[in-house]
Amino acid sequence: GAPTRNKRSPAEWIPRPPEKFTLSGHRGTINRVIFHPVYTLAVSASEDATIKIWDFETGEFERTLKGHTSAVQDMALDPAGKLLVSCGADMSVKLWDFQTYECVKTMHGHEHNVSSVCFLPGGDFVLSSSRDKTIKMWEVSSGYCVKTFSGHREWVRMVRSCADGSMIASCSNDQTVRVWQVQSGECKVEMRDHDHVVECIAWAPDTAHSAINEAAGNDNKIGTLAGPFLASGSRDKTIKVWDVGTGLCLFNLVGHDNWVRGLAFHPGGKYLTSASDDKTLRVWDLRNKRCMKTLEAHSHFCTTLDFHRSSPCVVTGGVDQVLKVWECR
Amino acid sequence: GAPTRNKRSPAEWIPRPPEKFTLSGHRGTINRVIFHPVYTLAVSASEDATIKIWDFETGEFERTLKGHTSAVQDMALDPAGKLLVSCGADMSVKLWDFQTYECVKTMHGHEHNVSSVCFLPGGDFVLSSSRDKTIKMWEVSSGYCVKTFSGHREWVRMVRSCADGSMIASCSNDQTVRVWQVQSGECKVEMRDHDHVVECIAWAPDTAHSAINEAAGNDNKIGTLAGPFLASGSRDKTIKVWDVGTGLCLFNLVGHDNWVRGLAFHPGGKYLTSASDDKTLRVWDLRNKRCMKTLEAHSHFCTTLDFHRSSPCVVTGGVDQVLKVWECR
Amino acid sequence: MNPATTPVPPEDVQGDNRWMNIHERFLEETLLEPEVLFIGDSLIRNLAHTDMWRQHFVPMHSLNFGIGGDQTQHVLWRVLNGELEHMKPKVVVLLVGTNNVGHLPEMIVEGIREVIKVIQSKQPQAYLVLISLLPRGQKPNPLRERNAKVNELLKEQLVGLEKVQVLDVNEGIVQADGKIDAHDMDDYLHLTPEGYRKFFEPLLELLTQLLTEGEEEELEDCESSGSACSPLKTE
Amino acid sequence: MNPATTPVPPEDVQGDNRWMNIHERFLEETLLEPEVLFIGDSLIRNLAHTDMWRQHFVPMHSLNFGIGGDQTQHVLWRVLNGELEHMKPKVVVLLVGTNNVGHLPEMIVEGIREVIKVIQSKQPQAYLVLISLLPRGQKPNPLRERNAKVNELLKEQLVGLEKVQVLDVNEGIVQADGKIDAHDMDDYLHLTPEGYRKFFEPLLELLTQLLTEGEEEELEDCESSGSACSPLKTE
Repeated sequence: GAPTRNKRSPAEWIPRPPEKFTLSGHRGTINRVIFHPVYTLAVSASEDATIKIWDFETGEFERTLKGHTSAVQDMALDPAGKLLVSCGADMSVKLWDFQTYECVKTMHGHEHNVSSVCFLPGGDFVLSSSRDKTIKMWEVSSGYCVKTFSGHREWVRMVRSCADGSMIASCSNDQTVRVWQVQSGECKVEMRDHDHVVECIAWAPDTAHSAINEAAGNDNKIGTLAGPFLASGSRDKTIKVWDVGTGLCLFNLVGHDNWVRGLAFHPGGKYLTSASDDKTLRVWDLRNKRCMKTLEAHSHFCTTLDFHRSSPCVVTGGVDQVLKVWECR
Repeated sequence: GAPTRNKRSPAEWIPRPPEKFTLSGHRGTINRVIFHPVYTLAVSASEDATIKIWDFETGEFERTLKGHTSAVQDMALDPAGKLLVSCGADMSVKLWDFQTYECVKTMHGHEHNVSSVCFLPGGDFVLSSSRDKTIKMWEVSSGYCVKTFSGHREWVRMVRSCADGSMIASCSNDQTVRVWQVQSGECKVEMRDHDHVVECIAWAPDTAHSAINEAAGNDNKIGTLAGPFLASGSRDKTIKVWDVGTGLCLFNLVGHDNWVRGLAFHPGGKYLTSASDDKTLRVWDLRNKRCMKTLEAHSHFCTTLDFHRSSPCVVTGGVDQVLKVWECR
Repeated sequence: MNPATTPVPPEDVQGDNRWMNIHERFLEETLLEPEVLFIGDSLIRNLAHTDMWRQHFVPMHSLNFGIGGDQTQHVLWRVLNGELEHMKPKVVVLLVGTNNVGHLPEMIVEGIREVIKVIQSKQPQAYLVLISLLPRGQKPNPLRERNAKVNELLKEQLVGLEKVQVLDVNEGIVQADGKIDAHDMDDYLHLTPEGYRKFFEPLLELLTQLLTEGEEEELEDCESSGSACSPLKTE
Repeated sequence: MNPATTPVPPEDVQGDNRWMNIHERFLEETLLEPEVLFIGDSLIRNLAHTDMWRQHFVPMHSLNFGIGGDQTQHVLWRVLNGELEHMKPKVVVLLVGTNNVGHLPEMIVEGIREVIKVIQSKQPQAYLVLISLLPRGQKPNPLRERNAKVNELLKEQLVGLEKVQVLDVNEGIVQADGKIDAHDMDDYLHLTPEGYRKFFEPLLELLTQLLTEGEEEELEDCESSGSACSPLKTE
């Protein structure tokens, strides 16, 4: 049976209703929420062209970063949490000093809406994806575009770096997930199984490898896969978990009743969490490939979520213009 | 303290949620519901110009009586339950054989919408009230109008006979309640304290006299009143209890948030029940002059109710076009 | 002659007699004993399609006599031709004038005042709430200015009139940048259900207040829910 | 020349430029990636104000490009001037024609077919649902007959066209006595929220079916929620 509440370890804590805080202030859809790696802060990017900073422990609003001239689509913090990168429909990528809260650099180069940004693990390079079908790599110190990854046939929705920074993954309106060698700029593998736009991707942490192997092995009588593994969420309502080594889809997580918009692995590696236009936040038991918890999260589409790396905390955002903070127990 | 459920006697049983049946079929507002004195039947009159008969023990629809050409406003059954009288916006009063379900007589004479009808206790005479400001008395055998009671300055909303048939009470848009001598046709008393249209009246049964006396005496340090007593419900949201002997208002029952549309005394005499446009059915503890139970009865205005004389059962009707049957416990 | 004050049904341009049939339905509804009568154009009518109407105005026993496209002369014809008979409402809510194409502000104001005159003579007991004309058009335009001028004149001319209140619900409809937000008016003329919820709140408050006037007084007389309301003579 | 097939914006009779500003807002909204695009006149637009829209059509990722009063030539102008760019909807729902004052049924049908032609050329992947014209007027009248004739011609002429379905939602709108009930159409032209709930149910069913096509297939491939979706080679 399941462990009782008393015996459960933090690696098994999952978000529980009701939400601890509902944070309102944005005047447009929330496109992205992320946690700060050090401070007790959550950062949100919105259609209202602003970025807002919140204390997720007290529920207090901290400040607004203004600079983008239209919807902010994505953000990321460097490993130390000192630099924030953001991008948006104004076709720019912006770097912000997270101590002075000033925009220190604006990078132009994409020819359309910039959909997503991330840092490489060292914090020296930023990657951005765009509706112009490309992914670009920018040097933080100079602000120069040092590489362009081409291959997707349509709008690239998201880009994320793997843990060691050797590879990046991307997903697109062309219904594929791609993994690229950062060094060579070449596409290592193109993964095609979704039936609609792939909205989001997340690299599985090492802690998740055994659960994913067990899940794949249950049905497939195969040996241990080395990974790395990647999860993707799509408008086809499914989440797929991929073995990047072979380029094959290992299994589906089916249950959302609408587009899957956000994915975040539980740091303990046993669970994957997802945000969907069916307004829910779901917790998936990877080993058993089933949805083990559904939280009615927002009054409209739930567009994004993040799972804190070290605190038992999840944050979600939605078209209802609010963030919600969920405690894990 | 209050008696526990086990010890409570039927005289203390009151309607409890949820409803036992929701009876649908009418295609317009329900204007009146009444119980049959003998059979397990409830009868409903509607804006849809029909009268429908239902078995309130099984929840089954029995039949429809058609004959009125527009809204049916009120109905009554004779003491044996063999004759039904109805009236309506078509300005007619109709007598129905309740065994053959045929309309046996149609009486014309009112010059406007007929709002209410009742039998005198013997069953030989019918009284009707109208928007033409009059009350008329009809002989059942001949169908002749034998008397007209004039005095109300506006639309008469309801007419009801007292237990021995010597007096009738009426209420009106002129904000008064009147009591008339049947024999002489004269107005015995005009009672004026409501601030708006008086919608409904109910004579208190003998069983209620001690509770009403106690309620009145608590505040007024008076001796025992002989009655008879009358309750009235108004668009001013209040229910008033009157001493017909002195013509004075004894006390108010305040709590409904909208027009009071229907009144029925509990046969045990301790309680009064009421239907209101605030969508509720309420049970009033007469002795303590307070609302002791509120039932969310209908999804729109609750327009009418009846309390069965011998079965622990209440029926309500509303603008939502349904009847609801409530069991008392 | 001022066309805005000349009572007349609109021409049945499309030929399906809809306007007259709606008017005839309203005549039947005059028997329904409203406490509040709403009368005017589509800005009145569309309110009846909102949850706000069902939740708040229906329980007040309201009737809605709004007809899309109506100008002052059309509402004037209606109030002169039976729509105020039989009933005895406590409040009449009027909003009309934004559809008076080609009429000068002074003409529209005269039209509105004619309608008020008829309402007051036929329903002398009723309190009249006149809603100011709403702004229109996504961006500033001559019709917005015309409506603003009408509102200005109405306030001047109706001040001091007994039992008449001009209610301006326009606060916040035009935003700081001079634009009207599509969430509030998605065609820049009619309020959306969300728009009604935001901007008709003052009307809801005013009506609640007007309809419960005197109730507090009564509560003072009978302070608890079961107190006696008239002192009885002891025998 | 047939005015119903001549693309043109309506004249800005009232002078507040509302129509063009609505069109410009729609152009911005083309970036919102709808799965279902609704386009037409007020019968399309008013749907966006209902609980039915919020509960059922918004979750389908629908966009509403309805403008009150639009005739075929106005919608034609809009689809030719940017309202179908950027997006790639799975379904387009079209309802227009009842406002074509003074046009013969044949002219209106030609106008609708022109709009269909443009939609099909700009959105070849999309399934087109054409809603038949609704009856209008409380009682039988020439416009009802005209609309019925349009519907008859549309059915004849569009039969067999690929990826086009004519959807008749009119069953029950006109009652046995030939009248339209005010609960369904309170101005005998536009559906009330209750009317949409009753008569647009078939549209909701059709869209649900069109949008989930292929999903069952997938479920057969991966029958449980966690099965592997591609056989893996064992190493």
